[in-house]
Amino acid sequence: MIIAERKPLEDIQEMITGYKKILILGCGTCVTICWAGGEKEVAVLSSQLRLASKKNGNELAILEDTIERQCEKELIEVLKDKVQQADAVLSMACGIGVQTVAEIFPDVPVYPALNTKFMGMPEREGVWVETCRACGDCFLDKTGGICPIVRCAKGLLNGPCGGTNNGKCEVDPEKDCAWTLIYRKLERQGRLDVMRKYYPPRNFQTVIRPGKIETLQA
Amino acid sequence: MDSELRLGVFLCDCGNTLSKAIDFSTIKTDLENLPDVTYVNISHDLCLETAQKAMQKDIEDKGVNRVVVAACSPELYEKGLISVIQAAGVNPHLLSIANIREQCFWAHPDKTKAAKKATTQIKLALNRARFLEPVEKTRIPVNRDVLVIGGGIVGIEAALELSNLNLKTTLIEKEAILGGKLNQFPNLYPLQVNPEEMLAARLKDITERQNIDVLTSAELIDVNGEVGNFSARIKESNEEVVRNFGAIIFASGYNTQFSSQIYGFELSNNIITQSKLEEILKFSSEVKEIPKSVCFIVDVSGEHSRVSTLSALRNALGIKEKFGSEVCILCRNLKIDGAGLEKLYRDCRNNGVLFIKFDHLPEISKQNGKIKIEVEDVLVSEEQVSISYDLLVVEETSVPPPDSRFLSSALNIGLDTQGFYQENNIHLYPTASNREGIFFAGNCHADLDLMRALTEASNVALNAYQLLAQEKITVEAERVIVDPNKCRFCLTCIRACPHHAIREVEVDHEKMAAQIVDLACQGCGICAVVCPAKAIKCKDGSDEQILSELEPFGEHV
Amino acid sequence: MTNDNVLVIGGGVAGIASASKLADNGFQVYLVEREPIIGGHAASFGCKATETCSQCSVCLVSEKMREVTAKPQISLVVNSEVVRISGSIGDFEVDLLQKPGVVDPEKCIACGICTEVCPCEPKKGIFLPSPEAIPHTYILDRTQCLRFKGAECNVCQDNCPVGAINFEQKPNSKILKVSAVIVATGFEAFDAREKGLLGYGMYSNVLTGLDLERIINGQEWITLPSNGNSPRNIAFIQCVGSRDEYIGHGYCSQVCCKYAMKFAKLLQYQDSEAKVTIFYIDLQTTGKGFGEFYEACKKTIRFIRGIPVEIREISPDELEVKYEDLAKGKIAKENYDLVVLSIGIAPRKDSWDLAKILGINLGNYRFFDTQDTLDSNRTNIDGIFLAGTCHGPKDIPESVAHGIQAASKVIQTLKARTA
Amino acid sequence: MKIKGAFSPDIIAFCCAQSAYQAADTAGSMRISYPENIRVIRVPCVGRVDVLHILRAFERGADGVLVLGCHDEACHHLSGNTRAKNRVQKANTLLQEIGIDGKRVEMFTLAPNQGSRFARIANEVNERIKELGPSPVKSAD
Repeated sequence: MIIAERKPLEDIQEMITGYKKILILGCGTCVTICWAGGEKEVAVLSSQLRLASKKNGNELAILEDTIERQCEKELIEVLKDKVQQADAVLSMACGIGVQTVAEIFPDVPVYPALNTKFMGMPEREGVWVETCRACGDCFLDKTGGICPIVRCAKGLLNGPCGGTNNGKCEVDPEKDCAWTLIYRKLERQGRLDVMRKYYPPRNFQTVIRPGKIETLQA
Repeated sequence: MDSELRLGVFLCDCGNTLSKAIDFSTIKTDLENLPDVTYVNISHDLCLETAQKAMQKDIEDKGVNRVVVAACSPELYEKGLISVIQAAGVNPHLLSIANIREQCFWAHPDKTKAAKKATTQIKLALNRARFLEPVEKTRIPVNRDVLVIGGGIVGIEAALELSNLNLKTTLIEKEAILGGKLNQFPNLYPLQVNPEEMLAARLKDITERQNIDVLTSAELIDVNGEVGNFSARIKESNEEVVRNFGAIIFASGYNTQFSSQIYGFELSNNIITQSKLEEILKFSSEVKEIPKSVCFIVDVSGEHSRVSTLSALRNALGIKEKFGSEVCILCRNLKIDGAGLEKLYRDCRNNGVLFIKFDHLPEISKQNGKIKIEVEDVLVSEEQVSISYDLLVVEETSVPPPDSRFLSSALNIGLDTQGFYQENNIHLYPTASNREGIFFAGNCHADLDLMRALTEASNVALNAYQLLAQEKITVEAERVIVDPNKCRFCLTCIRACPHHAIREVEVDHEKMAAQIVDLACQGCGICAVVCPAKAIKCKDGSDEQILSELEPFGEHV
Repeated sequence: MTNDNVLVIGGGVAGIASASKLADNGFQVYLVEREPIIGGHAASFGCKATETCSQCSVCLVSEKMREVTAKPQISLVVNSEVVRISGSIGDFEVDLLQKPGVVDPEKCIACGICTEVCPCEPKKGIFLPSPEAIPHTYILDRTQCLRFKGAECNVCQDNCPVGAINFEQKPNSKILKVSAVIVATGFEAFDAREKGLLGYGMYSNVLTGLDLERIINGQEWITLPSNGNSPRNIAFIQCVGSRDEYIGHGYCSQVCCKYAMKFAKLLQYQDSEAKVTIFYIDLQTTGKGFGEFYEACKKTIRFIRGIPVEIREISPDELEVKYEDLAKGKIAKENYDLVVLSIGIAPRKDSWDLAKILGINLGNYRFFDTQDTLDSNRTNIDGIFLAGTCHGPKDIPESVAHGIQAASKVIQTLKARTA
Repeated sequence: MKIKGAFSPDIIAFCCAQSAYQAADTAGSMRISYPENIRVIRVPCVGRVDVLHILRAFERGADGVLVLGCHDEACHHLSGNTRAKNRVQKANTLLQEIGIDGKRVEMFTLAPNQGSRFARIANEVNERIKELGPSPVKSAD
């Protein structure tokens, strides 16, 4: 799932200076699960902004709402009257949500409250770690299900590099060396021959921005 | 739910002492013209029978559906007042108490300020009352069978007592025979009881009982579900069977293990462990050459263990009686904090057992087939004592049963720092686990002598009986409730719940959501706070109720 | 004919635990307590937490006490003693004698007027015995009250708004019909005055463990009786009145090493410069989590083997302790500003009288005895069970556990009779 | 709304029903006084106190917030007090971000029979908040 983290408060305050009434819009899917933009965090951010505005003496009204998903046009259109009332929208969704709202309501300024960090999974309660970078040409079949592009500091395709010492990465001694993990996994499954092949560097040329997928409406 | 709020406020001036500062009549008039307050009453002793009967009548007559009481601490009379409003037909959760005595009149000598605070506190209680929600009771059917894990003396005793309380018990034991340590101990000093006879009597009793089902060489693999319907997967001589239980009792005892790194040497024919010595004592008739002098050493690898000192004293007396050989015990602090242990220590001394206390570890070496020990005897001004013995009996560390780490994660029950069951801080409830319906007894979670272990056995039996006495358990339904539409099934609450009282459930056959098991939930409200989607609501202490008590600020002088 | 009534003699922590469990399982319980309030010794103890809880279980007591008032099946009979018992299991008849407590706990609403108006100085004659007292009633102290010193004073009786005070109250007796009896009469702390050389009762800064508990219950930090400062140099003397064959206490009281080390930690938490020394015979460091607690204590507390024989007071703030320095093998003297005698658990002096009334035997060291060594509740009289420290030394959770075990045995025995 | 005379801060104390609330009662029945501007709110466990409750308290004009629960390793719900400690720390950073002094929110641990400790904490915190002065949120409007 998509993992995001809230921006520092001053950045958010800078964005919304001058507006009298804003709508803080939470998203109920990925950013709720990673404790960044769910209904709870919407309430916390609103409370902080109200406190700050009271303290600095500027007047600010805040509407709070959280919808199921902000990456779905139909779900956002429903917010029409609420958005009309606000001078600006502060979206606590990932980048996708912010842009969808901006697209649906072109004349209302939409600001991101979060930094969308990466796609990943929870390591333990409250800790998320990146495991996939959507490089567009999955390599996991050759590494026993461990992605070196993300989890190897240098993103090597034919690791490990010379710097690994007993399974730890030279860049960050805390981190496991991805290629050592890959080696052990393949060894365990008896597929070490997969590592003997040489894999040419990725041709990132083929990735045209922005990515698009067209499926026939079958 | 009754739409129209009809608040009844019952003020108590505690034998007109509080009225010295608080002007109850003005408060009464102010309250009476608040919108949804239907009745205000002042009494002098709301904790006594007469006033409570009058209160019940007022509630019924005036059709009050929310009760606010301004009197003394809820900790004292909440339960009594709840039964009064229940008798008047009002749901017990619709009571809000303002503490205007202990936390107001008594705590603040300045009378005007105390009066001001009292009015605020009554207003807060009113605010809270507006957000109170009824909680209904339901009766949940429960499986009344009990699973006892571990066929040692504690498991056997618990099963027998459960059977006396006519609960059906399944007793599973890893080994092929029941008895655990009773098969191993040659004697049970300080108790003058023969372990074999004791075990035989209990096994005979077990076989005569219809409601005890014994499964030997059987192990618990996994448990799903919560109190009232656990489903346990049990491996019995490599075929698995699933059985349902209402409560689970761990009585899997402890193992012993000799750690050579701590001692710095290996076992040999004349350096043996306590358990090996117990075998020798048990089959003493077959022993060919009898050790003329035996030395025990304790407090090296198990310095804080009652069990290791106890087995040393027991075996020392056993050797004296069986072989009459010369016996010495080296120790730091003799652990004799149990019934009859001091007397056992005196019996050993009277039988000629020598006790040498050391602070620094004695040096142990082998010399022409004998064990040479050099020790500084602390009681004789640390003079270097050098002694040699035919046999050295070393102490073993008691370690948790091997599957405890695995079962602890499978069942979400905590371990303490040594790996035994039960976190350290459950000292308030010695046989309880962090999960309702799962109990611990005996040395699988603590370091107990026999009498303490037997006490714990009957404690868990009664706890399980109290839980499963009836077919159905009355419980407050949905005191804490998850709104399935808002729940994102992010598992945060399931991980955070200290009592593992939240389970996954399918909602209208395609969406997964968290659901709180009312029987296992202890109402702490941690899940409601950690939920990122604010999908969990506690009816006792909901967000609205707490926030409503922040209301009337800014009115001070 | 068996009825569902059970008598529990003694409202200490064990008696409360038995009564509470019996009430939960459908029995009507008469909880008879000699004092005006329940809780026994443990109710007067204080919390000994430093940054973390030191697991002394004192807060367990107030929680258990409140369970008693919350359960209608338990009827509390305070200020009362058993004077006679007859019949057998399933059909006991028990005569109770209730001393006049002057304040009727059923009526008292603890409003506090009586204390305000009471003319006694310096210590009031009528007061709330403890902030968490159950039953939550004021009590009259006959040794203070002027009326019992010949004065004609009815001030509190006249001012009581609910008429709970009645000086003319007569002792009354009651007959109870019960099926079983649980004896939970608790222990008596060893009177340290019996060890005259240690100067307890003569020197103000020689206290017992019980005194420290009362200080900590009343105020947050421990202060020296002589000058009110925080103690800087403290000695604990273990096994005072325990493991002592000469006075007939040849047993370990099991609780003193634990409470001594917990107090020592608290004293050092209270004042980081405080130096603590513990004189001991054998340190009992058993119990869940207590091994680690002891390892932490070893870093900051000085442990000396051997029990001092004499304490002399050089000045009210300075005590000289004489002991045998085992390492050098000669007598040594050290000065401390506070000496705490870790007194142990002793059988009640009047346990013989209750034994005669009930017909139960006294075991060695004059605790009540059980019939069969493997059963720590059943006495020689069928239907009479033991719970708590009246059967032998126990700490608070063990007393509770023993109380619950007694309740379990009662339920099983009565169930077998009716089956 | 001018505040005449000595400033008496509005302090909210979220009290765990198992320990802190009873400690407040004990202080009362021992007639140990503590400032009356401390308002006790009873919660089932200190783990029930949310960062949001703390922020809302400041929004409603509180000058200081106290979170009082059981001692470490004595929480009846095991992790209640540790979670509360983390939340108070989080509330500190959130308030610091707005420019409100983080020391206005503090957590203490108590046992039910520590009445004098409750009063001592209440008096100490009251003095500390007095020095910090009224909450910047309140004195602005």
